[in-house]
Amino acid sequence: MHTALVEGGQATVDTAAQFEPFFPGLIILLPLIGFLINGALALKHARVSAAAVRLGGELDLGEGDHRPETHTLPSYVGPGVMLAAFLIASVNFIRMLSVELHEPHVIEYWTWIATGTFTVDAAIQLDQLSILMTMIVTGVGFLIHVFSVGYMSDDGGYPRYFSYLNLFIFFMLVLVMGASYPLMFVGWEGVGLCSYLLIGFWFSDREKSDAGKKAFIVNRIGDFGFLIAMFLLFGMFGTLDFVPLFSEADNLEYGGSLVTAVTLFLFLGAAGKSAQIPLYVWLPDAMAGPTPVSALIHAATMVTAGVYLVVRSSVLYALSPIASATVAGVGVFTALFAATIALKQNDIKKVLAYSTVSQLGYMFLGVGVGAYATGIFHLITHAFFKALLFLGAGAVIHSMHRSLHRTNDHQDPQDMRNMGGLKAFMPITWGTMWVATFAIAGIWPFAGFFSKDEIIWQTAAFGGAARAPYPALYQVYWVIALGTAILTAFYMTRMMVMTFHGSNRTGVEEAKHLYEAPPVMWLPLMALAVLSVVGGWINVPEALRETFIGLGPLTSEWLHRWLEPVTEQAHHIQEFNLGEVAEQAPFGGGEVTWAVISTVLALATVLTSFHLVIRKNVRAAAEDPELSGFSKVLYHKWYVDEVYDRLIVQPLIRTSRFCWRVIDARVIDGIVNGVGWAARGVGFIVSMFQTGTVNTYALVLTIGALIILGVSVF
Amino acid sequence: MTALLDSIGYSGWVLHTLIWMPILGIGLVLWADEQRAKYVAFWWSAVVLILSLGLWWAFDPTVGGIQMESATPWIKSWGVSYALGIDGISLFMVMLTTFSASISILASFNYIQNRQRPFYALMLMLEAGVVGVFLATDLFLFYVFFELTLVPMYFIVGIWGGARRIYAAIKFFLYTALGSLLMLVGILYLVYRAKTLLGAPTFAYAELLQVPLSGTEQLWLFGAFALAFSVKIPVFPLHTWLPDAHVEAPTSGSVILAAVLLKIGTYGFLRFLLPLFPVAAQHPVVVNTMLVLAVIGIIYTACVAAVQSDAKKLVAYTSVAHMGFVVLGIFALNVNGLQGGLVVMISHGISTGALFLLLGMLSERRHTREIEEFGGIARVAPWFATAFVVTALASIGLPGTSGFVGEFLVLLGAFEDHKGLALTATLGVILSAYYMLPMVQRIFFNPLEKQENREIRDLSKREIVILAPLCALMIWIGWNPTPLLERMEPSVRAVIERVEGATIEARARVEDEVNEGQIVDDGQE
Amino acid sequence: MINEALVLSSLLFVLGTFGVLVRRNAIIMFLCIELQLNAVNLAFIAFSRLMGIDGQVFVFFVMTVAAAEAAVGLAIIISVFRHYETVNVDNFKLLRW
Amino acid sequence: MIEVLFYVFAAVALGGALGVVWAKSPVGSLLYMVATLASLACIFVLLEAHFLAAIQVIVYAGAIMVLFLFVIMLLNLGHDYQRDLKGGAFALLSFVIIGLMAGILARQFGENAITEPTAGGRAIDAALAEHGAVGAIAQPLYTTYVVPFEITGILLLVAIVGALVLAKKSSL
Repeated sequence: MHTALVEGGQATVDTAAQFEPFFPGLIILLPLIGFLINGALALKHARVSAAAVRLGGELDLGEGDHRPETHTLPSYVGPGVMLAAFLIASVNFIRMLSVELHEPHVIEYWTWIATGTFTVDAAIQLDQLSILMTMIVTGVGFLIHVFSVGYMSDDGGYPRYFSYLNLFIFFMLVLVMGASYPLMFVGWEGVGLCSYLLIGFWFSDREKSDAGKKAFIVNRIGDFGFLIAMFLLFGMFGTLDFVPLFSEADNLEYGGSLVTAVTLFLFLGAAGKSAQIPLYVWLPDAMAGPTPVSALIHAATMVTAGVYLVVRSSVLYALSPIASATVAGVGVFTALFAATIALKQNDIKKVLAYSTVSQLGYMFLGVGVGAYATGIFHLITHAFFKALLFLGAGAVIHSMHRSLHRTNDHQDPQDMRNMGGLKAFMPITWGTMWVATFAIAGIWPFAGFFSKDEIIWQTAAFGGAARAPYPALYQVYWVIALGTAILTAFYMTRMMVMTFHGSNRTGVEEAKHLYEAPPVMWLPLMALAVLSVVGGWINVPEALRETFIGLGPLTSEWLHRWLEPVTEQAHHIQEFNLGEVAEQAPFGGGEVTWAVISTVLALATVLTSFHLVIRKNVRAAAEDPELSGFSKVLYHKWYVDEVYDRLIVQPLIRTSRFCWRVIDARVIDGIVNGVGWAARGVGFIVSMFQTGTVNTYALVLTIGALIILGVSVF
Repeated sequence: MTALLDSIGYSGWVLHTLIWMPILGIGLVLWADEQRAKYVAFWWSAVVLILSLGLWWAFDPTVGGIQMESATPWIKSWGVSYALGIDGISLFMVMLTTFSASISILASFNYIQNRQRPFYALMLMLEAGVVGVFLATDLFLFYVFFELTLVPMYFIVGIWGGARRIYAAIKFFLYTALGSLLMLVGILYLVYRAKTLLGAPTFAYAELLQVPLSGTEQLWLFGAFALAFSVKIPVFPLHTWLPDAHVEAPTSGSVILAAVLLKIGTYGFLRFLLPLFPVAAQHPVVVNTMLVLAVIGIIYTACVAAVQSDAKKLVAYTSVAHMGFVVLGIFALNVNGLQGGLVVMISHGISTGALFLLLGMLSERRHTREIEEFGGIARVAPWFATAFVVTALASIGLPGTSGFVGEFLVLLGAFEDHKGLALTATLGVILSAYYMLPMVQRIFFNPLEKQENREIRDLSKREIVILAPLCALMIWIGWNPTPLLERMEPSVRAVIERVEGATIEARARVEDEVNEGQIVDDGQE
Repeated sequence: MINEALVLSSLLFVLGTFGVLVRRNAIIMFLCIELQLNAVNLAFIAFSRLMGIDGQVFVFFVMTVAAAEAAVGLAIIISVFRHYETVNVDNFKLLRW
Repeated sequence: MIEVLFYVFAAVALGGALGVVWAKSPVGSLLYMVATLASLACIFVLLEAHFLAAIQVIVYAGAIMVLFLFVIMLLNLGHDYQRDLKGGAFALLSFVIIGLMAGILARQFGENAITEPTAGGRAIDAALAEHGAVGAIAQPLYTTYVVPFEITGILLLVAIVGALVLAKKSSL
């Protein structure tokens, strides 16, 4: 299974022990096994339920122990493999902690594709970045699997759900552990596939099915960029394996057009997967999937793959100031744009979706200003608090759904205007979600504060670097990022207030059926809440070290130091070409100053908006008047979907129809059939000579003979 | 395994057996009674398939040239011989043929209800013909088999087809025959040149390779051959026979058509066009014409496919797009492109074949192919839906399936010298999702509204037996294509070396001639 | 004299041809064909003065074939006549589809 | 002397040929044809093809023409005096064509006068001297051309059967 590193380093006097991986292949293999088992169960179950559907009904699942094994086994298999994978990943992580690993540890399993000139192995790469991502994916994944056991328990497609979820984890692990771009691409498209399947999990609903399709197609636009980038890279380096590729990247010219093209195309891929402008449109629609899916795929893991891609390719991005500025710019504008839309959404999941888009924008801003570790830092904290928010929302929706279902009410269980005052019914959910809200708003000492603040600070610092490429641009970015932080605090508070505070708007009868989620659901919430608090402490900025009592010195800049082997090459390039980053923000003030300013601002916003929203008389969805003016534009998401439909989708369909009905059917087939008709026409004319009279034939024959005679004589 | 095969002298007789066994089977099928004919045909073709599987081990992957050669004089005065041989290019085509022949015969059990004996006899004849095309190393023999494949296909479409079967059959026949006649003229010219050089006419492939041709001659001959093969592939704009033929053909006809008949065209490019006319094949005008047509084919047919209302027609159009990738790979003229092209050929054979099978099963149940008629079928036929989704994903080239490996290599190869075109072709990746997913959604997802759809049965055991190996192959090739790639590499390399071996001097000569206005490009007429 | 015989042969042949072209009576057309054959025979014999006895052997064959042809051709005419009650070729356009 | 005889017979042959084309009644045509054949037989003699001359008279004039006559009588066409010549543009075109043909052929054969004796003529004379009229033609016929000869025999057999089948009243 694992081939140890063979370079004879053990015997040397160097104290740095060799890193010995602990069955790393199992981390990937376990979810696959889970997928196979759950998949088999799902197929088995599907036949049974299909028979019921054919008879015109639905399959009755029964309750508790009476349920068939297809509905009990996945509860153990699904989370079980995740826990095992997480534990193995942890062992590897701990082993890596104890050694100094400078080079990625690559384990080859088999030759995947090998032609004469191009070879890529099925190989995994263990380094600080991939092991960290693996930990997040399996850890958060495990929690969400556990949550799903409760959330999906009454669903007919229970085993199918877990098989998809396991398959997703498998592909996600391939994505983060793959040792080459093509292998990463396998995971990249694989997670897209699972996302497609899970968004359209309830495929009998046309809208949900559409949403899945949209996600897949938009993702494919991004994948197009990824593919082109790979082709360009292969042209430049002759290999697509990370280790040799990055070690040769040093020889590239700084700011070269080729490297800029590569990085921009890669970013197109990243924008597709991570829902950045202009390809973000699929993510809000993706909320059609089950809520734990939104938490796992569309918040914590898959959508952050773009950030991972940029960090993985940090060497290339560092070489291209244009691409980096683009990444940062797209990121920060997406952050602002999505935040504005989130202000006016009423669907609890839509708010979270746009908030995710916005936070992803922050991450791209971070990696765009060369703060690769910081981008990953925000990725991690975001995974914690956003997963928590989604799961909390899931708990709310679960409760709402059950209540509405039992009272035969056909209102939308996800519309916040129908909620209100849920704090009384769901205290644990309420509490944990507030933790997450503080975290996302960036309030000290919650996780989000450290990561988000550092991104904003790094933007300022990068713009102020000695030879920064576009200093003014970065100052604009910095201001927008600060402003968006305030918007974030506002819309999150609005969401919390509309959901949990104020008067209850569900209706009297419905309110009787509102309960707190079962332990299998709130335990993951608690775990994530803890992580949302302490998650930020792994990377306390140097400047805040002293202010952070106790733990500060211990964990100061830990993540930066941990990721140093991965990012140092990029940092060297950056420092060499741009010089030292600034110590002061554009309007003066150091890191500490602005950290204080931003946390105070965030806290103030939370408090103000809490009071603003709670006083506002929110009405239930059915009675809510139509919006007008700018609010309507925001509510309708700036009409971007409509614009895309008009400018891209409809013209494409029209062109396609034109190609088919005119070019294919008229022009080409017209020519083909025309040739046929011409042949018939000629035949008709010639047939006139076929009089049937022997003499005529004889005459023609004689003329022929005469011609031959004439030719042979003269 | 190799030792076992050696002990029975496998490589000595297998190639002949693969051609003559099906022909023998024709007699058996016609002799059997009407109800048993299908079983006879299936088991007979299964035996052929098993015999062909031995090639996997008997084939020597280190040899680039043609192996297991044998030649018997046939018409001595013309230099025609019955000569067979196999190399890394034809190996997989032969196996694909025997495989898809068995599968499609098995898939016809319910579909073909009347005149069963002649149907299965024609299927076996088709199998023999296609295997012959891939194995012949004599141009005369090749041409005979090439034309022989037309006849059974013509009847299969024309007799057991749908409503417009006559139109489709004749269109198919005329399109192909027209192209192949020009090729015959080309072959005869080549033989004539061989006669002036060697003193005696010869149709042997190896000897024709030695005939030195001027640049002008090569371009003309290239045009004649390319037209014949381009119709077969089909290359845009010669593709309009394909949707009609596919839509009207019975399921098994579509499967064979997609899986192997189209491959004859690209195989012809690899086997004859590039090695015989290397100077013409790398003439920039020729290369660019073919590449541009391939890219147009990819983009254009993908768009056209997306707006089809008939599911079978949709898949037929996607065939054109996939074959565009193959042509793109071939005219990338490097190892990656050619190998990718071959993998796309295999993968397309499997996945599109499977799509046609599935659609056939669907229309057997519902007696319609209109996409709008379906909806929500995944609920009543979950296994069916699973098989379809897996196949569709392989067809659009999702990584981890066979489609990806081929398309990736093709594009990688094409990108080396033709960045703009390859970039445009990569758009096909997006478009493939644009045509395939809506179809999957409209058939299998969405609400289950129609009562007829509610009564659709899930896969039967026989259907599972048909589909399981196909799905397994798609995924296996997707994750481990190396055994395939390493077997084809030496042969592909030989083709490349042959093309590049045509000296720069010769290339310059052609360019001079073109500049003097003596010839015009005729890569496509 | 060989030249003269050849010229005579040409004239006879041409006359035979003319007969085939313009007569409508099937039997006479047939007769004209015999005339053409005879013209050819004459040419053969004339050439045999140049080339040797083989020409005469050929004439022998031509005569045999002519006899066979006459037999079959006349039989056809008889069966056609039975059907159409005429031997005028304008009245039976069998060659037209 | 021989020249004169040749021209006389040639004139008769041509006249007969014209008669074949022009005669109204089939029987008339037939009789003109017999005249042509007979004079051609004489010309054969002049060209030293004695055996063929004999056969011409016996087989052609004797057998085949009688067969024609039988058929004419059988079909009762003997009194059919209607003109069956095609007229108008068709006849004119035919005339032009055969005129051209005659011109080309006559010109071709007329030039390069050949004077006897030639090699072929000497060989025939020698063969005639050695084997006699019949033997001269029998010699090659049964040696060099024995296979075509046999095939001709089969052809005749087939013709007999064919003629029987075709002419029989009821179909088989």
